[in-house]
Amino acid sequence: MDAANYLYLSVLLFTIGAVGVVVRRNAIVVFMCVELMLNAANLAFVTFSRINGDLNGQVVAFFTMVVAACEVVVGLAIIVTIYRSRRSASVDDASLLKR
Amino acid sequence: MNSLTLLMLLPLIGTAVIAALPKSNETLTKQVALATTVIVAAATIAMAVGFQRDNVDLQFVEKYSWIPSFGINFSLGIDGLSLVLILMSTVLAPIVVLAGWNEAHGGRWSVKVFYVLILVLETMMIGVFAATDVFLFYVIFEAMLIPVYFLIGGYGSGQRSAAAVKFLIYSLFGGLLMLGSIIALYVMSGAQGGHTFDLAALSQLQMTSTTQNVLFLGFFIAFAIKAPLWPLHTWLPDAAESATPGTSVLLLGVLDKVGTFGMIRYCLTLFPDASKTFTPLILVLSVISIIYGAFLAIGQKDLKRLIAFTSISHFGFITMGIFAMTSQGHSGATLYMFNHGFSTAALFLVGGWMISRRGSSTIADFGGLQRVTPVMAWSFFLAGMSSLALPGMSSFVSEFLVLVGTFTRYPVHAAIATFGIVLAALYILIPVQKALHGPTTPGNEELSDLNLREKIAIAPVIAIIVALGFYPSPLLNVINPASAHVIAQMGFTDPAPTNGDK
Amino acid sequence: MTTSSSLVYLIALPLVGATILLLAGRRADKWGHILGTLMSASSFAVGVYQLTQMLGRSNEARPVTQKLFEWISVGSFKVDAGLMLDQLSICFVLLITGVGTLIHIYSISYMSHDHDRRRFFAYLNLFIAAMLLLVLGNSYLNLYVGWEGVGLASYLLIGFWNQKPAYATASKKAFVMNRIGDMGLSFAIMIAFATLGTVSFDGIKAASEHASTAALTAIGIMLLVAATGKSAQFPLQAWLGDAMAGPTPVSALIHAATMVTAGVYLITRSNFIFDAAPTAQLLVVIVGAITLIFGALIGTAKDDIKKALAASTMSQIGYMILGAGLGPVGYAFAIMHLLTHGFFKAGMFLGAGSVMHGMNDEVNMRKYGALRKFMPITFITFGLGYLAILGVPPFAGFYSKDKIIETAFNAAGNKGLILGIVTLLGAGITAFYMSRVMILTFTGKSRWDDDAHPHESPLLMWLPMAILAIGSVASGFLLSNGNALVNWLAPLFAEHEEEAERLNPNLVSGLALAVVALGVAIAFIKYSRQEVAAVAPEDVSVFTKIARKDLMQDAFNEAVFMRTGQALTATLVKTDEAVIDGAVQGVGSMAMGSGSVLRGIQTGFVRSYAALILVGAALLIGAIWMVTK
Amino acid sequence: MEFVAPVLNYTLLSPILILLGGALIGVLVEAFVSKALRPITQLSVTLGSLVLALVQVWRIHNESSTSAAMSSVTIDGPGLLLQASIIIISIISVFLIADTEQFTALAAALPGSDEERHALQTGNQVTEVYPLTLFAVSGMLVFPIASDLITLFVALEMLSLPLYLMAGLSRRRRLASQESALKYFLLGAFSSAFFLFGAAFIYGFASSVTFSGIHDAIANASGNDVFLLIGIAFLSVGLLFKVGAVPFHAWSPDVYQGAPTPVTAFMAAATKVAAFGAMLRIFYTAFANAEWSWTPMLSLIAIITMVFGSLVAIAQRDVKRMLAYSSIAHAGFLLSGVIALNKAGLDASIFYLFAYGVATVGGFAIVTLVRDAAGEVTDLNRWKGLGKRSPWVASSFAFFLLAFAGIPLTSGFIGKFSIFSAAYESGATGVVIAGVLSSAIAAFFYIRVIVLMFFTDPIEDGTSVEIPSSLTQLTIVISLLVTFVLGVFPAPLLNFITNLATFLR
Repeated sequence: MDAANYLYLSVLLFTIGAVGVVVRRNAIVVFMCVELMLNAANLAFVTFSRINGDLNGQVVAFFTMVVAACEVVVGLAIIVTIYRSRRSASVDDASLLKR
Repeated sequence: MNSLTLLMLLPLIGTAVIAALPKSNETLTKQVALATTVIVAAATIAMAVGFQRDNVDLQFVEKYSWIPSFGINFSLGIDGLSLVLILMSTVLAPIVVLAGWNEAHGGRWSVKVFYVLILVLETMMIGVFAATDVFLFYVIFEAMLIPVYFLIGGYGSGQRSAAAVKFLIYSLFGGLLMLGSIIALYVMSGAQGGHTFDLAALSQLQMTSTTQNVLFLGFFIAFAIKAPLWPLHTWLPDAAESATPGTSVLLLGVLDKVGTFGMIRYCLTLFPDASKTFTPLILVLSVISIIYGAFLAIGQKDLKRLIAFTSISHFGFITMGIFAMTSQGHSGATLYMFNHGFSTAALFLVGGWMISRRGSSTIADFGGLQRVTPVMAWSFFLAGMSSLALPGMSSFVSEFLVLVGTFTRYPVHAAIATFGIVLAALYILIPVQKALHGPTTPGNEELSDLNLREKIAIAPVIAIIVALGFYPSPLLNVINPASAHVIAQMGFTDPAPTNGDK
Repeated sequence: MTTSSSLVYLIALPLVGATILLLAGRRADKWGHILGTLMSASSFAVGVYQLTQMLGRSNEARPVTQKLFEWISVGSFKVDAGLMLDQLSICFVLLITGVGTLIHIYSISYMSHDHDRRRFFAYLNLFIAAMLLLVLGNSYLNLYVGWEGVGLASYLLIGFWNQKPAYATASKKAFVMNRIGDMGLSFAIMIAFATLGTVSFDGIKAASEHASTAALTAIGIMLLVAATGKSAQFPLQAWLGDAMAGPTPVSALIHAATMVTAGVYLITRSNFIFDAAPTAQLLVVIVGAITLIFGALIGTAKDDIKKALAASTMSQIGYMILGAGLGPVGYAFAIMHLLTHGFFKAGMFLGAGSVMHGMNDEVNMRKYGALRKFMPITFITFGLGYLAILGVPPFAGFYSKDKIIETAFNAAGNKGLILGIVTLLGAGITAFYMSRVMILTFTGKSRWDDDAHPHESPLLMWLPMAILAIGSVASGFLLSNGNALVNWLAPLFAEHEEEAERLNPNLVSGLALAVVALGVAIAFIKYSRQEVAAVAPEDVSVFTKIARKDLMQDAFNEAVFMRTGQALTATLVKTDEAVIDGAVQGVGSMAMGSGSVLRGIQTGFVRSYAALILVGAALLIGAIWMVTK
Repeated sequence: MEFVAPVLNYTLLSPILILLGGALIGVLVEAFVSKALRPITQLSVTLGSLVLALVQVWRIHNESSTSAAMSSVTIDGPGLLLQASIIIISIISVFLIADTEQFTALAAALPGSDEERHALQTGNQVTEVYPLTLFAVSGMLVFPIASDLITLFVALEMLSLPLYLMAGLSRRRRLASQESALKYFLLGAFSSAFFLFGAAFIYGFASSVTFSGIHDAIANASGNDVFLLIGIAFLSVGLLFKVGAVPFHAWSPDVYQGAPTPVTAFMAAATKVAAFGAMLRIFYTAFANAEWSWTPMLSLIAIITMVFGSLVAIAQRDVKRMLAYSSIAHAGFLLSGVIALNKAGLDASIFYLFAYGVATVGGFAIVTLVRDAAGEVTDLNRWKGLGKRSPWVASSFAFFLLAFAGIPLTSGFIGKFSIFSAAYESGATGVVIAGVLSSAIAAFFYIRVIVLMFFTDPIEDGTSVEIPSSLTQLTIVISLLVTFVLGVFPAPLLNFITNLATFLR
């Protein structure tokens, strides 16, 4: 089937992720939306690598997974600390800094 | 030959010495400052003697590469115009120091800081007139604001910080517009054979009339703010009201001249065509400044503000003379810059003494000073007479030259401007009557007359005013060739007598 | 042209005097007045020496010049500090220094009680110097310097007692109104330079040959404006009355004998311009005519002796201006009247001064009366001056004034008729108000305040009066004997043929005398026959009320110029603060405002930031989209 | 298909390797050295590796190669200059970081909890900030020399992740600090997702991830333009986020305020250099020929950024936020150097980045000095009369502000002038005009601070000025010197840059 469809899919995923980041309050969920966007990008890479018949795209995908993993480590660390001190994982509660 | 650099270094050396002095010893600080300024003045006079009058080229030229990658040089040189203005600045400096002996005490910071600022400012005053590299000029033009800003805000009175900020913002704004034009010039010079900031080279640039007009405005607005030309003048009264008399003298006497100087040295040289295009507008603004400034001076209740507005009127004359493009108008304007320096100095210094003695700058608080403090009253009166351009005072020569020079080409403008001399009589005589004449108002009986120091300070100013009134040739001989050169470069010749067949 | 190196001393001597006296300060109080008088006297001596020299030369060689140095020279605008003494200026030199010296002497005693006498003499010297510069300058610009110089001196002297606010105001008024005149002069100079390319008398005289009438008319009118300012002519005459605030010797010297006549000098000096500009000349005549009636009328209503005399001065100068306006025929007579007037009016002012001196500075004539017995000398000298101004033969005024009336009649067309009648009328009114002064002051019953102890003035005061009195008797005869003055001045003025005499001179004199007699008679009936109230009666004709108010001239100026000026100033001051500075401040606060509004974007909610990033992404896409499509 | 074993040129990569090594040692130190010796050891390790790296950079400063790491990084003049700037800035920032007062004793502990108090009392101060710094720096060194999309992305994360953590380490106002960490992290991740997505599309267009490949692809416009354009747009999101351009700036005021001031200094200065370095490289090399497409976009952003930054800064009441907005405005000015797309623009940008970075560190160094019992005082109203309390500190801060405002005789002016003239030369007149005008607005709030410090009388509220530690003093002095010298004698550095700075494709 036409590889372009995978592109559409990735765009769709990306959009879902982006919207999710904006609409969801729970930090964890927001973060997962970001991960979704990253994976959408990965999908795009792989698709293009298929379309262009060039392996680099797939290599990138691997790199991205690793990086994403690192992000999870750091991210969860931060989110957990916040949660412990605030007793809430809602990103809207953390709004001391403004204006 | 690097006498100009040396001249610029002298005050800095003084600054270093003062910085080394202990904070406690204020008298010594003042003495060092005075000595430095006197030496600088002497050096300048020595230079003036060595100046070849009839040589219209730049003299005492020197040039050191500064930022080669932008084609920027530290290059200095003076012609008649710059010489006259540098002379004025350096002669005024010691007078200001001596006259304002105790000005520094009301300040936020130590006496040391005050004189450091003054001396640094003097270096820049010399540099700004001597620079022949546009970038160098701009750098000093902007950097000068800082010491003045601290002088006003730190040692002034009343709403000093507000006034200082207003002054700084106004000037910075103008300066940035100028920066825009300078950048454009720089880029153009790059396109036309090598990046440079050399004034002479830049004046050769080819540009479309539109570009020229826009860039001209960039420069002119900056200068019109400095020189205050209506309607960009509103910072001046506030600044003058808040600054110490000495600072006001340097501000109105010297710094504002940078504006009119710039109009001649940069606007006319770099953008001759644009200058011609805008001449009608500028002349109208000048005439408005003359009349408007005079009326507002009449309307003032505060002595310092009054003096400030008289200056606005006078700057109107100077600008008018510059753009009248006749040798009389031009020489007159240049001479006017010099004379205005001294007559304003006289007004501010004596006014300052009156105010510090009375503890108020409201004209109504004075009265009958002529009976109480005759010498002070007389000094103020003479200063006033020179401000209203009484024949026999130097300012008369310049004002009349401007008028006559303008009249030959723009009769109407000159005619309206001439009404200024009646208004001048009013704005001087009203304060004279209120402050010096009439019965001695309560609170003034005990005022002390000028002391020796103050007499020594004011004497040379009045002497210069009167001497040049009767014998202006020494200056005119220096100025004339320079102005004639400019007029010729602009491609103008004085209108010939019409014998009335108009 | 002859050159002389001694002209400068004429000016230098009094100038040095003034400088010394001002700089020396109180140290000079002891001898200040002596020095001042000496300086003036020595200047007079130089003047006399110059006269003798001049007499020794032929007509053409009489004018002498002296170039001191190059004053201003820019492009084609060249003005030397140069002096020129010719037949015309010598008359003024002698009048100024002569009468000046006398008044110095008079003042020694008159001001003896004032502890600022030294300063007074300094000012007097300053005035002499400035006035001499005015008449000696060889170009309009040099004249201008003197012109404003005398203005300054007059300002200082009027305001000599400026601790009195009214006096200070008077001096300011004088200076400002003079400045308006000066403006005319500077216009004249500018036009002259723009059109003729020079400002020196000789240069303009030469150039005026081939200059357009338009230009010359313009210059002429501007000169006339200048003259009206300095000589208190209509419409700039209002300051003269108030100028009487100055000490009486000042009024005698400046506001009677010399400075106020500068206008006449200016016009006579510029004869070559006016002769070529009929319109301007006509205006001169009209101004003169109006003023001479105007002044005379004011004179009839004044109770203040000095103001009455001032009014009369105004009117007499009107005569001179009118004379000068009549062209070549008139110039000489104008000058002659100027000289004789210098004597008798100065004399009368000094007389008035001596009266005030005796009546502890009372100026209201209604409080005088019967002073004849107490001040005989004053009475006599004043009386001689009185006869002179009336034009009773053989007193000075007869010769000078009648000549003007005559010439006025002889002027061509209705102009002549009108002018003639006006001048006659003027003579009549003059006779009336001068007699009024005479009667109120010296005759009738005494109406003094109780503390008044009238007494004759000391020698130093009456001697000058006496000398001036002699002048007012003899000067007229001497000057007109064999047309002495006319011939003396002739070389300066254009040739002119005798016009046909409309009336026979004797008839004119007869008429004049008749009118004068009438005037005297009315005055006699009105003030000698019936009682004079010690306080000015209020139940008087509207006319009198107006006349007392200087014919509403001040009221008019105040309403039209002062009020509007003040209103304008006030509005401008407000505009500056509100509109212009307001705009500047507005920009500032606008930036501030928008700043704090945009701040709102920073809600502190991370999700809104993310939304912002989305918007940004859209923005970028959009931007790229725009350029590609 | 067969893989070729990668060949690495270790000399050219040595600076990065040294720093990574240092970071690892730091981790070990954290684990094994006694708490008494830890801080000093960490400090010396960090400074040592930084200095060593700097020396290395100097030794290779004339080298240039595309094959240092299989064409995934390009060592060339601009790259080395930027690396040098980053290292220098890092060194003076580390002087500030050395002040343990600023950092929480135990990041893991709850704010105000017993273990935190206990850790404080026993002086059990963890110092993981040093290795984090080194990791971040090494990421920053890779960012501007990365020459394919993979390396670029990895470098981006490499420099970001440590920063996320460092933002949360403040000892005082920990909640705010953690919040700033969270915001920074979430938004950072969000934007890097955009970045990656953009990268994907560019790859889709060029079927190559190397800049040279992309460049060639654009040159002979094979492939689908739309991919390229979307790619550029999304990639820019990531980069513009890092440089803090409007409207991707929202994180910076909050993070600048919340993070411990030394970290803020480091972040504000070094990150800008790295991010702009990367931006310059990718737009000057990869996208150079697609200029028509992105110049308008960046110009638009640049203008918005300048104006917005300057305007909002006026309304700030907190000194750190004020500096944050000022840095936003400066990001706008710097963008005009990217837009210029000419040699002059490149030189100017590098000079500007260095000058601005140093001045920024200096500025924040001053901020660390103004304190009261509860720690730093960043409320501007409490800075009133600072000039009276301690004239030197106030004057230095004033000098830095004047440099930010671009007043002549400071490095800021030279930078502004050169970058604007470069932009004008490339015909970006609009940007230049906007720049000039917004500098006028900007001047306004810098001056307001000066007025506060010098022309208003102090209020006695316990605000005092700390006697700076010798290291902090060092930072301030160095920054002052650099700012002044570059303002008066910029010629040597400018020449150095001009001779070196040419991108290698």
